[in-house]
Amino acid sequence: MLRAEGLSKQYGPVTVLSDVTLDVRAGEIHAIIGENGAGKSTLMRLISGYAHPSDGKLFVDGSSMRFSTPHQAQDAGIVLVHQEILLAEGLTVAENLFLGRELTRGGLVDDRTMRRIAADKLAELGCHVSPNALVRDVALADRQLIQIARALLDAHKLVIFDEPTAVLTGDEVERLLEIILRLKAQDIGVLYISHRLDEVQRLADRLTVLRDGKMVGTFPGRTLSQMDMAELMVGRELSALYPPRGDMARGAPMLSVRNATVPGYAEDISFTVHKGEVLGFAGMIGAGRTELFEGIVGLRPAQAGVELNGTPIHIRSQREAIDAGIGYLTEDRKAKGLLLNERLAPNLTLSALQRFHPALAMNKRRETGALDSAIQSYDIRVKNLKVNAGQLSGGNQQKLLLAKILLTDPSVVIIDEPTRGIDIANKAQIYAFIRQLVGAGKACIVISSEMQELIGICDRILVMRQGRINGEVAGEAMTESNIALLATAEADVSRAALGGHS
Amino acid sequence: MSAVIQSAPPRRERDFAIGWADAGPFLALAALLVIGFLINPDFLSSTNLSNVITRSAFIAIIAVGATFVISSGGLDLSVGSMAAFITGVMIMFMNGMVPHLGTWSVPAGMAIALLAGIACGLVNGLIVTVGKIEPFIATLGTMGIFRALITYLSDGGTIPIDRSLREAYRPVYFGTVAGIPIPILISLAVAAIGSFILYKTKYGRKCAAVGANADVARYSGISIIKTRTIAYLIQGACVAIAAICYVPRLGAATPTTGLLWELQVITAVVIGGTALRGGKGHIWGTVAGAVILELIANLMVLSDFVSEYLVAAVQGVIIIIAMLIQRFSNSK
Amino acid sequence: MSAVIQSAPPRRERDFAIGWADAGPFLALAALLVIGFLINPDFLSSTNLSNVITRSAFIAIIAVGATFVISSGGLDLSVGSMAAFITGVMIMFMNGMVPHLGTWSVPAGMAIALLAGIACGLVNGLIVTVGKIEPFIATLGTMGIFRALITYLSDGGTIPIDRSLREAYRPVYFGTVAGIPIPILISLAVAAIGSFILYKTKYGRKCAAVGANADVARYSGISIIKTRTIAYLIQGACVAIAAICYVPRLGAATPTTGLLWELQVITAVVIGGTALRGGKGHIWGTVAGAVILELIANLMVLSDFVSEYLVAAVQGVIIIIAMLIQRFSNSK
Amino acid sequence: ADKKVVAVSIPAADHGWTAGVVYHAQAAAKEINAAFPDVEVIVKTSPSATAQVSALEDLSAGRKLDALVILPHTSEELTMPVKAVKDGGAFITVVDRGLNDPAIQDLYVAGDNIAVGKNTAKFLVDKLGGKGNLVVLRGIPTVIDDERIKGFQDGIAGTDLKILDIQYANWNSDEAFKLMQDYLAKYPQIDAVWANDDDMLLGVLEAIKESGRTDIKFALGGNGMKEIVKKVIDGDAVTPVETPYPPSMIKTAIYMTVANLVGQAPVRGNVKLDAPLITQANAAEFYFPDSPF
Ligand SMILES: Nc1ncnc2c1ncn2[C@@H]1O[C@H](COP(=O)(O)OP(=O)(O)OP(=O)(O)O)[C@@H](O)[C@H]1O
Ligand SMILES: Nc1ncnc2c1ncn2[C@@H]1O[C@H](COP(=O)(O)OP(=O)(O)OP(=O)(O)O)[C@@H](O)[C@H]1O
Ligand SMILES: O[C@@H]1[C@@H](O)[C@H](O)OC[C@H]1O
Ligand SMILES: [Mg+2]
Ligand SMILES: [Mg+2]
Repeated sequence: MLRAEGLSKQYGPVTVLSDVTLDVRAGEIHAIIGENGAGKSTLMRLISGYAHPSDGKLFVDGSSMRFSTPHQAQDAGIVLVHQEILLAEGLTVAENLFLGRELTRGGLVDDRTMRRIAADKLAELGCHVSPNALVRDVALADRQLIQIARALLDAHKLVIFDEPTAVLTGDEVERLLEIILRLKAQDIGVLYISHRLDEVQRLADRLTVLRDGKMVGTFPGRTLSQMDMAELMVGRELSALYPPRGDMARGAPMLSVRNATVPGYAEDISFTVHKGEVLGFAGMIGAGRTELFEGIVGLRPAQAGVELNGTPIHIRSQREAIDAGIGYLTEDRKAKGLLLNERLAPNLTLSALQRFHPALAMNKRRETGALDSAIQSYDIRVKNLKVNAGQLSGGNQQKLLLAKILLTDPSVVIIDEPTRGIDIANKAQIYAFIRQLVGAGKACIVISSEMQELIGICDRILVMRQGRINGEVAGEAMTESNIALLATAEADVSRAALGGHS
Repeated sequence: MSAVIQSAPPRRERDFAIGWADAGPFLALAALLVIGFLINPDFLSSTNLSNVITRSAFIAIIAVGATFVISSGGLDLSVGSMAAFITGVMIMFMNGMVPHLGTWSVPAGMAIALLAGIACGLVNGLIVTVGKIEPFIATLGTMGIFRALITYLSDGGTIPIDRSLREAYRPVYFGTVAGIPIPILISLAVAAIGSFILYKTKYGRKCAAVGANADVARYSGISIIKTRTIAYLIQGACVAIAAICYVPRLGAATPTTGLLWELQVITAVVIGGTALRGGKGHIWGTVAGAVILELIANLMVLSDFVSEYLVAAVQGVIIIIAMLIQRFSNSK
Repeated sequence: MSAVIQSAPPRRERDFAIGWADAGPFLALAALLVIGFLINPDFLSSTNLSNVITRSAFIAIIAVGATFVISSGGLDLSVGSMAAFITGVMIMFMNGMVPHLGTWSVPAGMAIALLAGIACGLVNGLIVTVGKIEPFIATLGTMGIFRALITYLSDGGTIPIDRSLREAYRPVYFGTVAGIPIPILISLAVAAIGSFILYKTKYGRKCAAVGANADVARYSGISIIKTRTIAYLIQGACVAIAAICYVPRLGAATPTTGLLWELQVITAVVIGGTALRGGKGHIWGTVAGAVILELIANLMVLSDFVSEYLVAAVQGVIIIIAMLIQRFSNSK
Repeated sequence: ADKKVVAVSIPAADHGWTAGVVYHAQAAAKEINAAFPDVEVIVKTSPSATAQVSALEDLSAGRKLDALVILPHTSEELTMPVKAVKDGGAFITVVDRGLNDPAIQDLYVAGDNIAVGKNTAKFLVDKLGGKGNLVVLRGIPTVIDDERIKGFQDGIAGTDLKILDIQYANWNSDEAFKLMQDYLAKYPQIDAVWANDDDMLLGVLEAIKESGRTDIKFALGGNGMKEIVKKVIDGDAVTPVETPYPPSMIKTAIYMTVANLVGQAPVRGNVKLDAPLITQANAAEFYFPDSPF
């Protein structure tokens, strides 16, 4: 149905994709996997008209095609759900959903019908935002669902998902996978990119592996184990994903929060994280984890009693949090994390400017040095140091952001979705890194929508539900079913189910 | 993964909020009326209010067009001199047609004015979109051009409307229908059509989308060039309509006609709640903004305790306070 | 994990590239010089060029400040009237001090001017940041306020500088050092300091970050209020410096001092390559922009084929063409 | 307690001369309000023609006007609105910039703009022996400006005085300074400069001084600004003469209007202030060091 032949893409002198050949059949789920920066998103953009190949051909149903706009690709039946959110924040959910193809009645836009359809489509995906809400006001995960709903609004021949699940939690992921299987049943072709190899394993009929812009090959799905896939991606053997939990005894309380309330989002939350401990925060989308921590670090109005190393502190702004040694890594790297139109070095040093200004003027060499070592230690894949942050691949943006926060040398690191969009090899690296941090006497809080990840790296997990802490699991009790139960059911019920634990 | 599937509780709706956010300029307007009454009870007399609102009609009409331009992410500094230029062209045409058409040259002149307005808008639109020049600069350039053209056409003097047309044309500004002055009716009609286009048609959606996020709009198959250019055309047409209402009031075009209107127009739009960086436009807010500006000026004339030298200062202070009221009323 | 083989080592950053993107305004400037020479060879005479560049110094100096404001995502329409106000305050202070300080009242007046400028900047900054009012409106308000204050201070007339100070102060505008007029030297110094601050200091980074994406800046621990307010303070200081150079030129402050400078200033900044929506500022481009504007005006007078009525039109056309040259030269 | 209301509508102080108008109007209002208990004089300034039309509407919407003294921003645009005030029964006094329909005014007080141009021209013709190169700076596009230019051109007609260049400098000293610098760069030989308003002359003089050029024999203005009259008194070589165009004409007009209202003397007709050449001999009569203009 779709055939790409010898596709290549160069940005200036840099080749990011060379000679990739791929075909997708109707009713097939075809997965694309590869490391961060391997060229997956670039390939998808070429296929769907968002970028133009430097070389190579595209065939749809046997006839050669050239798309100069995404719109043309959509007319040919190809639609892409972006890895990065592409919505107009100032417009409502329904307006975004129907942007450029509004329904009309008698020549007038028919808002009522559009709102109704929007609500239905979103509900199918498990998203319950109001179609009238401004996209600016809805949570990141919901934005992703809106994007997906938008792509599914019209019938297409080929739907491309570029890491659709990176920002979703279990519940929504399940629903999305169901929907993808339904597309397949309708004889629609699906291209599916994900770093969550379990999903790939469940879905893919065939999978194509990219490495450093080149094809490794196309393989039949389900025959490969996750470890096989990972090794094809990185081209060598991988060790275990999760680092061994240090047998270090948990140290003195490092950060303790009493009765934190973030109006409208979180209420009466208390917890303590200790030196050398990785504390997890689990919950469904909308549980209020992000807002809780944004409140604690002074990014939104909140009341909280905060003690750092036993000393009460009062944090009124992110600056004060950073200076006190609390680093917060946002889940929304595109809108809140990085200056997309700015070079890498200024992005890296933005939170820690002080360090690069020994005197009045900036020490450029020190800054370049910091970039070099960040690229090295976080394995940021970039072929050309002159690019802007927005030109990095999604996963590499995430690594740059991590490097940026850690440059402030925090003693408590709060990471909201640490491995969002990161490939499996680098995930392992980031996990090891987190361990290393706590090993060095820091404390780390991880908010994540991936339960396995939390279970894999945390010493203890708090589960939030509707703005409150609904329970705590540790040690043997850290299982997916326990967490899921706490995330969704009333505390009493879950306590009963957990046998009174917590 | 987990087998537990349960839908999250529906999010709180925020439907009212939209209506409430729009109320800002109207609250500021109400506050101003109260203050005005306290300062001078004549302020609320129906003659005075009807005068003031009639006067605000030009700025309101032009500002409706500007709401489109600004909503789509543009800006137009040329509207004042464009108004002068259109007025000049229109009067010259009408005067020239008198021997042939008699008073029919009035409607003919109006048609020419509309054409001229749309042509001016097209020029602005193309320079901004096809020429890809920052709107501020592009329209600053055309502002100079239109201003020079009217100076040239009038030989530096005035272009008065032919005496024989005066009486026929007068009612367009001075007449009333059912007791309501015609310019008020026209500006209401323009605002109604404007809000219809902005809120009910596909074009309106495109406009807001282009202003809110040009990339997203482009990816959605919306032509940015077309959308922005049309916004400038609408702006041109609105300027022409304003000019048409304006001619009978002053009876002439001069090189100073419409001087600094652009600032008033943009101020009306912003006071009305439309953000200068683009996105959703607020037509009725814009109209309220235009009335607010004119009321402030009127208040300055009616109140006696401000030194003539300080009028501009008090006006500045009131504008800032009006914005604060609005800001305050919007932050829940 | 760090054993991962990296296929190609990343390319080193090359700094020349920045220079090339910045070249636009300078190319436009060069083109203008050539055209000017073709029209009238006197154009390139050293007296003429030095006159013109000296004249452009005020706008250049103020525009350096505006580059900060615009880069940080703000706008300042009040600079022209602020200049008039500062000039007035400064002259009144100097004149009053003559009996006590003699010619020492000149430097004392300069200090007062700087203080006044910074105070005005602070007012603007606080209204915009703490009052959260759209900069366009806020500074349009203060524009009226400053203008009214100077009119009030001068009773609508002029505030001339005391005769006894004239000669002492005159060189600040008319003097030269090594053959270069002092205002040119001052504006170069201001630009040099400005580009040092914008490109080499922490504050400069913060400024660009706030303008590029206020959220990202906030999440990076940068205070938006502080950063923007400081930009307005810098703007105020620059206006004061410009006022200090300006006073000896005509020796008086009047209600029309600095009229419409704001438009010229913003135009210079934009021609210089800084986007009005904020982000990276281009100090030297701004300076080139200010010179371009003054050269265009000069060229209009020196050339013979433009009717006096059409000067503004030709100016508008040239500005647009200059922007096109720049746009063209930037799109590789 | 039925006070007679006299409204005075004038342009805002946008340059030296209008500032003088505002000053004298306010002074007259203060004096009259103190001296005549049954007369109230209200002064309103407007920054533009449109604003002035609005101000007229506002003034007559609130109260009944017994008289209006107006210095119109522009002639054409204010004609109909002033007529509307007249139809409301007010006595109309027009100052300086006239209306298009003289039938509307009961009293007209103005200077002689043609004479301003012509007398200056005659002086130059005389002193330069009918031969030489001139440059001219004009104000803003208005009737006043046109008349002065016309008077000047008529004055040099038939001689060998040649106007090399004429451009707008908007009655603004700054713009005049720049324009004069550019004239100096453009023309190697200039015998005389005429700026049709003294605000501009200030800028012109500064530019000449700075250039160090000696070919310019005369730099003349017009309007009777005190700084310039002082030069004439002091026998300045480059600016030995001046033409008056006193902004105090507004005061004259207000007093005459009030005189008419309080009934001592019916006043009607045209008052044209002469624009004789001010020379060192008579300059003292035209020198008011305390006025702002
Ligand atoms: N506009 C651009 N200019 C220069 N380089 C670019 C541009 N866009 C992408 N690249 C580079 O192309 C390479 C491939 O990026 P791409 O986004 O396709 O990776 P990816 O496989 O999707 O990675 P990820 O898993 O992290 O999303 C990266 O090295 C990236 O920096
Ligand atoms: N615009 C809004 N107005 C009102 N309530 C909102 C709005 N957006 C989100 N909420 C509510 O705020 C709470 C928390 O939202 P959010 O989804 O960001 O939480 P989270 O736990 O951080 O989720 P995630 O798993 O994505 O990190 C939810 O109860 C949600 O309903
Ligand atoms: O304002 C004008 C003044 O400047 C000019 O010189 O004389 C006539 C006035 O109307
Ligand atoms: Mg990608
Ligand atoms: Mg979250």
